Amino acid sequence: MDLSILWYLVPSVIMFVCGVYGFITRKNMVAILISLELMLNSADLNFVIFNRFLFPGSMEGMVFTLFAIAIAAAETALAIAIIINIYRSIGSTEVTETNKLKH
Amino acid sequence: MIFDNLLIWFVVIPVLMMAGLGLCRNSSMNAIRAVMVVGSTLLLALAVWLCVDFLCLRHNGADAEMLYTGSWMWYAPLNIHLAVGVDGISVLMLMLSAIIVFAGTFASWKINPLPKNFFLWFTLLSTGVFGFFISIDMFTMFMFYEVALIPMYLLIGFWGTGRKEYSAMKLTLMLMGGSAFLMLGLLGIFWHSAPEGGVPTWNILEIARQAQIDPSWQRLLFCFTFVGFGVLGAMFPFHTWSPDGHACAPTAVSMLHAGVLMKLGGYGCFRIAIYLLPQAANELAWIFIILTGISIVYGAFSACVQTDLKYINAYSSVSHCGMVLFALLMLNTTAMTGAIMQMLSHGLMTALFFALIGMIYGRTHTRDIRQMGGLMKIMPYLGVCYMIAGFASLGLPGLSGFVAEMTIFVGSFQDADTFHRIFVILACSAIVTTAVYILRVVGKLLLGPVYDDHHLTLTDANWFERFSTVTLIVCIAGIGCFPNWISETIQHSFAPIIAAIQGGAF
Amino acid sequence: MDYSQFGAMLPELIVLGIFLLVFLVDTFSGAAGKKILTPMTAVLTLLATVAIWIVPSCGEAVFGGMYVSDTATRAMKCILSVGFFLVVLQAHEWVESEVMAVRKGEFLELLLVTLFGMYLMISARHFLLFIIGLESASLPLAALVAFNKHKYESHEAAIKYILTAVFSSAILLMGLSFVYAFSGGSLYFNDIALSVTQGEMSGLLLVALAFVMAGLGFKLSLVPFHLWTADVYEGAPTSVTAYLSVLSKGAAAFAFFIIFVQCFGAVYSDAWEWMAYAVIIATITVGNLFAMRQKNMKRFMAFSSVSQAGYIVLGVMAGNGLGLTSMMFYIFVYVVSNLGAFAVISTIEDKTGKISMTDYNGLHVTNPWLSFAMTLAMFSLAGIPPFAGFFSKILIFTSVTSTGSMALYMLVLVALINTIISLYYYLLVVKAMWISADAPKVESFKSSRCMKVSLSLCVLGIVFFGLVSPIYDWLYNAVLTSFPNALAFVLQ
Amino acid sequence: MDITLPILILALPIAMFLILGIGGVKMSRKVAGVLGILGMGTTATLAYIVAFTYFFSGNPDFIIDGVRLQYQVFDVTWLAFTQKLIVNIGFLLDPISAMMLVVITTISFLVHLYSWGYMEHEPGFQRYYAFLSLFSFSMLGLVVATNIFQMYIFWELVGVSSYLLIGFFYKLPSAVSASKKAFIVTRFADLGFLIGILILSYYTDTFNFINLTSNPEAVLTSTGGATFMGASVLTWAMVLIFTGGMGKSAMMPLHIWLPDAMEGPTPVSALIHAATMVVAGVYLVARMFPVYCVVDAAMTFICVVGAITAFYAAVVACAQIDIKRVLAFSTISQIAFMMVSLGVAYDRPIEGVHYAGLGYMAGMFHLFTHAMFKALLFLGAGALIHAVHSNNYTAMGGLRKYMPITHWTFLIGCLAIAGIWPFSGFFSKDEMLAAMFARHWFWGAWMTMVAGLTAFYMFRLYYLIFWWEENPHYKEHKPHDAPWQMSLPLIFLALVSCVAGFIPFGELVTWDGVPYHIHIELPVAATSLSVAVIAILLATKMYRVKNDLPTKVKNFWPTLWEAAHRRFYWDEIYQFVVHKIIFGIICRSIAWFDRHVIDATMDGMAKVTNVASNSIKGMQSGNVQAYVIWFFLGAVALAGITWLCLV
Repeated sequence: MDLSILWYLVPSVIMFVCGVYGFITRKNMVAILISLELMLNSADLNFVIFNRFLFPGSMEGMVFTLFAIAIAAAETALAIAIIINIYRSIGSTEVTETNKLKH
Repeated sequence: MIFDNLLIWFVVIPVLMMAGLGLCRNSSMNAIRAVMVVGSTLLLALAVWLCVDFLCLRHNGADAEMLYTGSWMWYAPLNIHLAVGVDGISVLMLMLSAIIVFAGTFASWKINPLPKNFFLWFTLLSTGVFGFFISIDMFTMFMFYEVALIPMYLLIGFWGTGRKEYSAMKLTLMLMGGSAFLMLGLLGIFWHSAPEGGVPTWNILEIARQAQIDPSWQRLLFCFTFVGFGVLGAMFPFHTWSPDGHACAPTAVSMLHAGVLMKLGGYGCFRIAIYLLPQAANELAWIFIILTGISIVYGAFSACVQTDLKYINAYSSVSHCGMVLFALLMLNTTAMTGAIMQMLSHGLMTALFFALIGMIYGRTHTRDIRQMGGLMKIMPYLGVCYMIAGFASLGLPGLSGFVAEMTIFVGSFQDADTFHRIFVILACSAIVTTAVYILRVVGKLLLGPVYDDHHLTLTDANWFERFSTVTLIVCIAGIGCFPNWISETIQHSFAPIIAAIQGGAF
Repeated sequence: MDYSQFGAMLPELIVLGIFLLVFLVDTFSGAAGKKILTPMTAVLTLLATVAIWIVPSCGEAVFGGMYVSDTATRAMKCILSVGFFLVVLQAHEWVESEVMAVRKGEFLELLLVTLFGMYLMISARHFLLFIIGLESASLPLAALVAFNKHKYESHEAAIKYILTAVFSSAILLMGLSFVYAFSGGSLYFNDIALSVTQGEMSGLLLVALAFVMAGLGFKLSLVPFHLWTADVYEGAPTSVTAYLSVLSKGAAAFAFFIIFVQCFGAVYSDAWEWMAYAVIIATITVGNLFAMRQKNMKRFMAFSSVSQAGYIVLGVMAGNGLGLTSMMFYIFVYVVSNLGAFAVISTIEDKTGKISMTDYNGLHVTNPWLSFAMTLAMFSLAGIPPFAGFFSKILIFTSVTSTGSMALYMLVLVALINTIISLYYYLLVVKAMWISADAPKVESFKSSRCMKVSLSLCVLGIVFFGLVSPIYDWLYNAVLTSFPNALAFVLQ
Repeated sequence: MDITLPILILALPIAMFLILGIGGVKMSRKVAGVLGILGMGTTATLAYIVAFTYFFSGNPDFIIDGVRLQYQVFDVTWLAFTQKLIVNIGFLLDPISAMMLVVITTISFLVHLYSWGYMEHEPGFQRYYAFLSLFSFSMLGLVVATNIFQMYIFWELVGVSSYLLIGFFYKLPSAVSASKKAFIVTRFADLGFLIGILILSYYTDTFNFINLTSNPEAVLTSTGGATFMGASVLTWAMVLIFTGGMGKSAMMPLHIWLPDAMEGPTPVSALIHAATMVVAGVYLVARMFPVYCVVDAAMTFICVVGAITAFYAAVVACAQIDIKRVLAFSTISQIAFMMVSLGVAYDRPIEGVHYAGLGYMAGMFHLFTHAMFKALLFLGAGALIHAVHSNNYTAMGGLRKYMPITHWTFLIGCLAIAGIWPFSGFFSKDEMLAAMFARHWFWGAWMTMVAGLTAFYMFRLYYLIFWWEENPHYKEHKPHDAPWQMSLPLIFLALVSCVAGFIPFGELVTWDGVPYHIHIELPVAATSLSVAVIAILLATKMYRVKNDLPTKVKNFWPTLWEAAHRRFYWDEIYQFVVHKIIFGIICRSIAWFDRHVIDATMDGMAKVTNVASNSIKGMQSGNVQAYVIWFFLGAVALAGITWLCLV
């Protein structure tokens, strides 16, 4: 059975939307980070899908994905560090607690 | 070499003055005064020299549209030049500015606090004014225009009186609003100035020569530029910065602002809006004739019921400056000549007015005419000067106002259709209203019994005040008694503009 | 492999060199070495600027064209390193303070990394390299924002920054993945430009463009992707704020231009023209509206910079060499003006801890020179002649109207009207310093030498950048040399 | 003709003005007074020489074949509006200007002299002389104007001198408001004048009097039959120009300023508000006479205005208490007389009239004689006021014993104005009435009635001052005749009033320069003389000795008396219009509109921006999740909106 590109794209987009939804609704920052990871992964997935289906002759998408994963890892590490800092200073990782700076 | 050009010195001298002031301390009043007096005298001398030299050149057959032209590439990619040149009108305006800067220096002899900063901004303001009048490149012109606007904020805000913060902000924002439209207009003119494939130019003379701007664009650009300059010319309904601003400004600033800065508006209107966009000027003049016509009458009537001396003058300026724009829109030589003469005349007399009001206020500490009376007895010198200024304002022959207004009326009457006629007659009626409010003030302020016994101990003008006022009065009477050379100079300068307008009429 | 091609990467190599040097000194030298750390970095950056400017390029492209070094990019890098130099000078006092003493090496290293990232971003002609540059320019900044360890606001700012940054990266990557679908298999800018021209318009491309714009808009803090800006600027250490507000914005703007004009120029009117209008108008207006009610100087500068970003992006709309030149010039002027303002803000904050606008009341009595410099900076930001800001604004307006499009003309009208609002709030600062009758709240003090140098340079820049046209000419020639054909030039 | 004298005539007074005005504060009174008097005396001498030369030298510039010519002694460009419309400052000599030179300088000199005594103790003596010199300069410039614009220029200057002199006692609020009123009312009239000039010059392309008057038909054709609101533009122009004259000459309804102008020093009233400035309107009509002749409507208008004014002023004069006001209304009435006289004249023969230009000549003649005797009366009044320190006749009575010189000269003045032979007024009035009767019986009859009223109120005044009953105050403060500086002018003017009637005026002044031989029209003379005598007898009956007849008459119809006394409420009407309507409604509402609508709009824009700024602050909620929602929705919206736009 020849699966069309849509079979791959749709889950990827769903993943992305889930990520966005998660970011918006979750209160815990770590959960938000996970949601972000979902979004990044969905983008990576897209690259791979497009590479595989549209341009099977080249590897650019794949390579891009590798780099993106690395970057995502760095981002997560940094974010976790900052979350720990926050936890230290206010004893919570609820995102709703961090809204002193506004207007 | 750029400094070979005479005109550049009109900018260089103020810049040097600013440098000199920068070296002074705020406490060393004499040094500051010395810099200011030397600088403003130099400027005045330069202006007189330029005027004489210009007339000689013209007399000897120099018939180019602009003399002393010079052009130095500035921003080459955008074809921006520092281009200077003057015709008779600019020469006269330079003269006016120099006189008022000179008089203003003496009028603010005892400014306090921070005299150095005051004169620094004051000089920056005059740099802008001089630069504006010598420029023939729209970009530099606009730059100097804005240079002249901004110091007003600090000058009024810091050294002003009354609701100074509000007024300063209002004045600045409204004028900047005007210049926003103006900038857009100038950009439009610039990009449409060249024929297809040609190099667009900011140079006014070249733009006028090429006359390439498409009529549909002209209409838009005319509205933008005219409104832009009109705001500074206190055109109804964009005049409300003027009463508040003038009321709160310190003396010398009111003088310079009403005396010269408001003229930038009128000058720009004909030099850019009308000259460069003649077709639109012909088509759309009627809109602005209505607005300026309203200005004239409206300003005069408003002035009738004001009680603050400066408000009275500010509204009177609305009326008189309305006359300037009104006359310019008549698009014929005589009326436009009248407009320039009105600019000169209004500049001088309103500077005199504000100087006197400042002096009176400095003594009585009130500007409310209901709180004063019979000052003629206490300070006869100032009283007489005030009366002379008043007479100039209401158009007494022998003083400058009459000459200007009559030229405007005669010129405006050359357009024979009913629309113009009605508005001209409306404008003429201002001479009565002007008399009403001037005499009202004179009657309440100077004549009659002394209102407040505390005023009896006040002193009359001292030497620098006398010096400042006499300078202005001599000029006012000079124009009023011997107007023809000025009129001829202006008329000659208008020839190319009129030619452009007539070319645009078809 | 021909290693000589890396000679083209001279700017990056220099930054890398400085980075290594700082790292080594920081790690191995004693207290004496640490003392000279900041001055050394500053001097080296200055030298780097000169080097980038005068050392001839040893090649055009590296990594098969993923990296391009031409005159325009070098000019841009010069501008950035000047800014970097000024920021380091300004940060000196804060860096030397007791809280920071042990970590100043880290601070400088992180800064240098971001600079390196920006350089890459500017020179990137391939999306992979671009993403690497972008991320290395923005991730260390999160650490920098959080640098003030003992201040809660710093952490809050950092978490907001990092979360939004990652979110925007995700959006950008998503957008790029769609772009990839249209690209014909190559993420080179030129190839994408080619396939976009040939390809059909589709909704997906619109989404891709919108996402890319959003991703870049985050860096530039364009509305509505700007919401992190104020909070982060407020919470971050002032030197970092200064850095954020000028350098990362400048680099992003350049990249924005290159990507949208070089890559997607062909679908300008089909796809992103109106997006850009919406974003620019929103940016300028919303930035202004927020700025006018701010009381905290750093927040105030944040919204001011949001609004300024709108003007910067205006240069993109011209889409020609003139636009790019004016934009770069604008950035340059913006660098000196904004850093001038930040110099005053941060020196006052360092000395007295005061940051509210009302604290500036009557400043001229106690600190006339600071007030003077701040006034000039405000005037320049507001676009008032004869200060540089006026020229940068007018030149950018002139460039934008060069296309003759009525829509752009009206866009300029909106921008011009907005200048009135911006003038209002810049004048509020001036008013506080000069006009307000309150007793001065900030006592008289002497700034550090570095700060003085930095501030004086900024003031000089503010006064002379506009009046001295060779800077513009230089940028213009740089742009013209780099893009002889690709960007049609209107005037000649 | 040598231009030195004419230039000096103009230059001397203005030089005096500048010297006394600028240097006056440093001078003693005596120096200032002597300077002023000498200056004016010299001017008068020069003016006499010039006038004499003009009338009697026989120089072909001035007279050819017995016809007097108009001659421009000099005419230099002052301001060129366009190629053709050029304002010159010049010196036009013709019969009327020469006559006016004489009148002005004579009266002015006498007033200078008189003032030396009258104003002796007033502060600002030097200033007073400066203003007098300014006035003399302006008035001389006005009458010798070569073009209508020069006339307008000096017209305004005259107005301002009048303003300054009326308000001379500037500490008195009444003087201040009177001067203001005078200036503004005349200014309003000048607006008409100006517009008239504008219209006229637009069509004729010239300001020059000779050009205008030498060929009035061309003026008529130059308008090309253009009309405005039913009347030809030329009619409009001429009527508007006449409006200027109405203002200066205090014709109804613009007369209200003149009675108030009596707040000025009395010599000033004599000079400006009796003899010279107020006749400027008449002079203007005379100047433009040929042009008026081609516009019948304007001439009729002049007649009607004159006739109404003359009657009105005469009636009001009968009910005034203030002697200067009586004289003021008498002046208004007499000027109106001249106006009617000019109005009935015509520049070409009319069927059944033996000399159509008679009215012109008579009007000018009356101008001349009236200037003399009215100045006499005013100076006499000044002497009286000087003596009793009050303007009201109620403070006088029976003064003939105390002030014989004043009494006799005043009587001569009264007889002259009443038109009793052989005093000068008789001759001029007779010619005027003759001209009116010749044109239409109505004008003649009406004006004869006015002449009768004139005789009545003048003698009412005379009796109330000099007879009636002696005022008890004299016991404390005995009135006496004025010092010689004041008496001398009175005597001189009285003499002139006695003999001026015998001047062969018609030989000298006619509209076309062709001499006309005056002869008395017996029927007219008899009628007017008898009417005058009857009126004088009536006045004698009523006022010679104290009785209750006047009270009875007053009570016969008290409303009328009250109305006449209050000048038929014109001032109240003006007050209402100016204060309530113009100031109260128009100005105030405009000022309100400016502040609360225009300015409020500008402030409103700022407020709207502020409100907008506050209303969107929720966007910056501080919650990073909300930020991301904006972020994401923004990105989607960008795509979506563009999509919608494109599809």
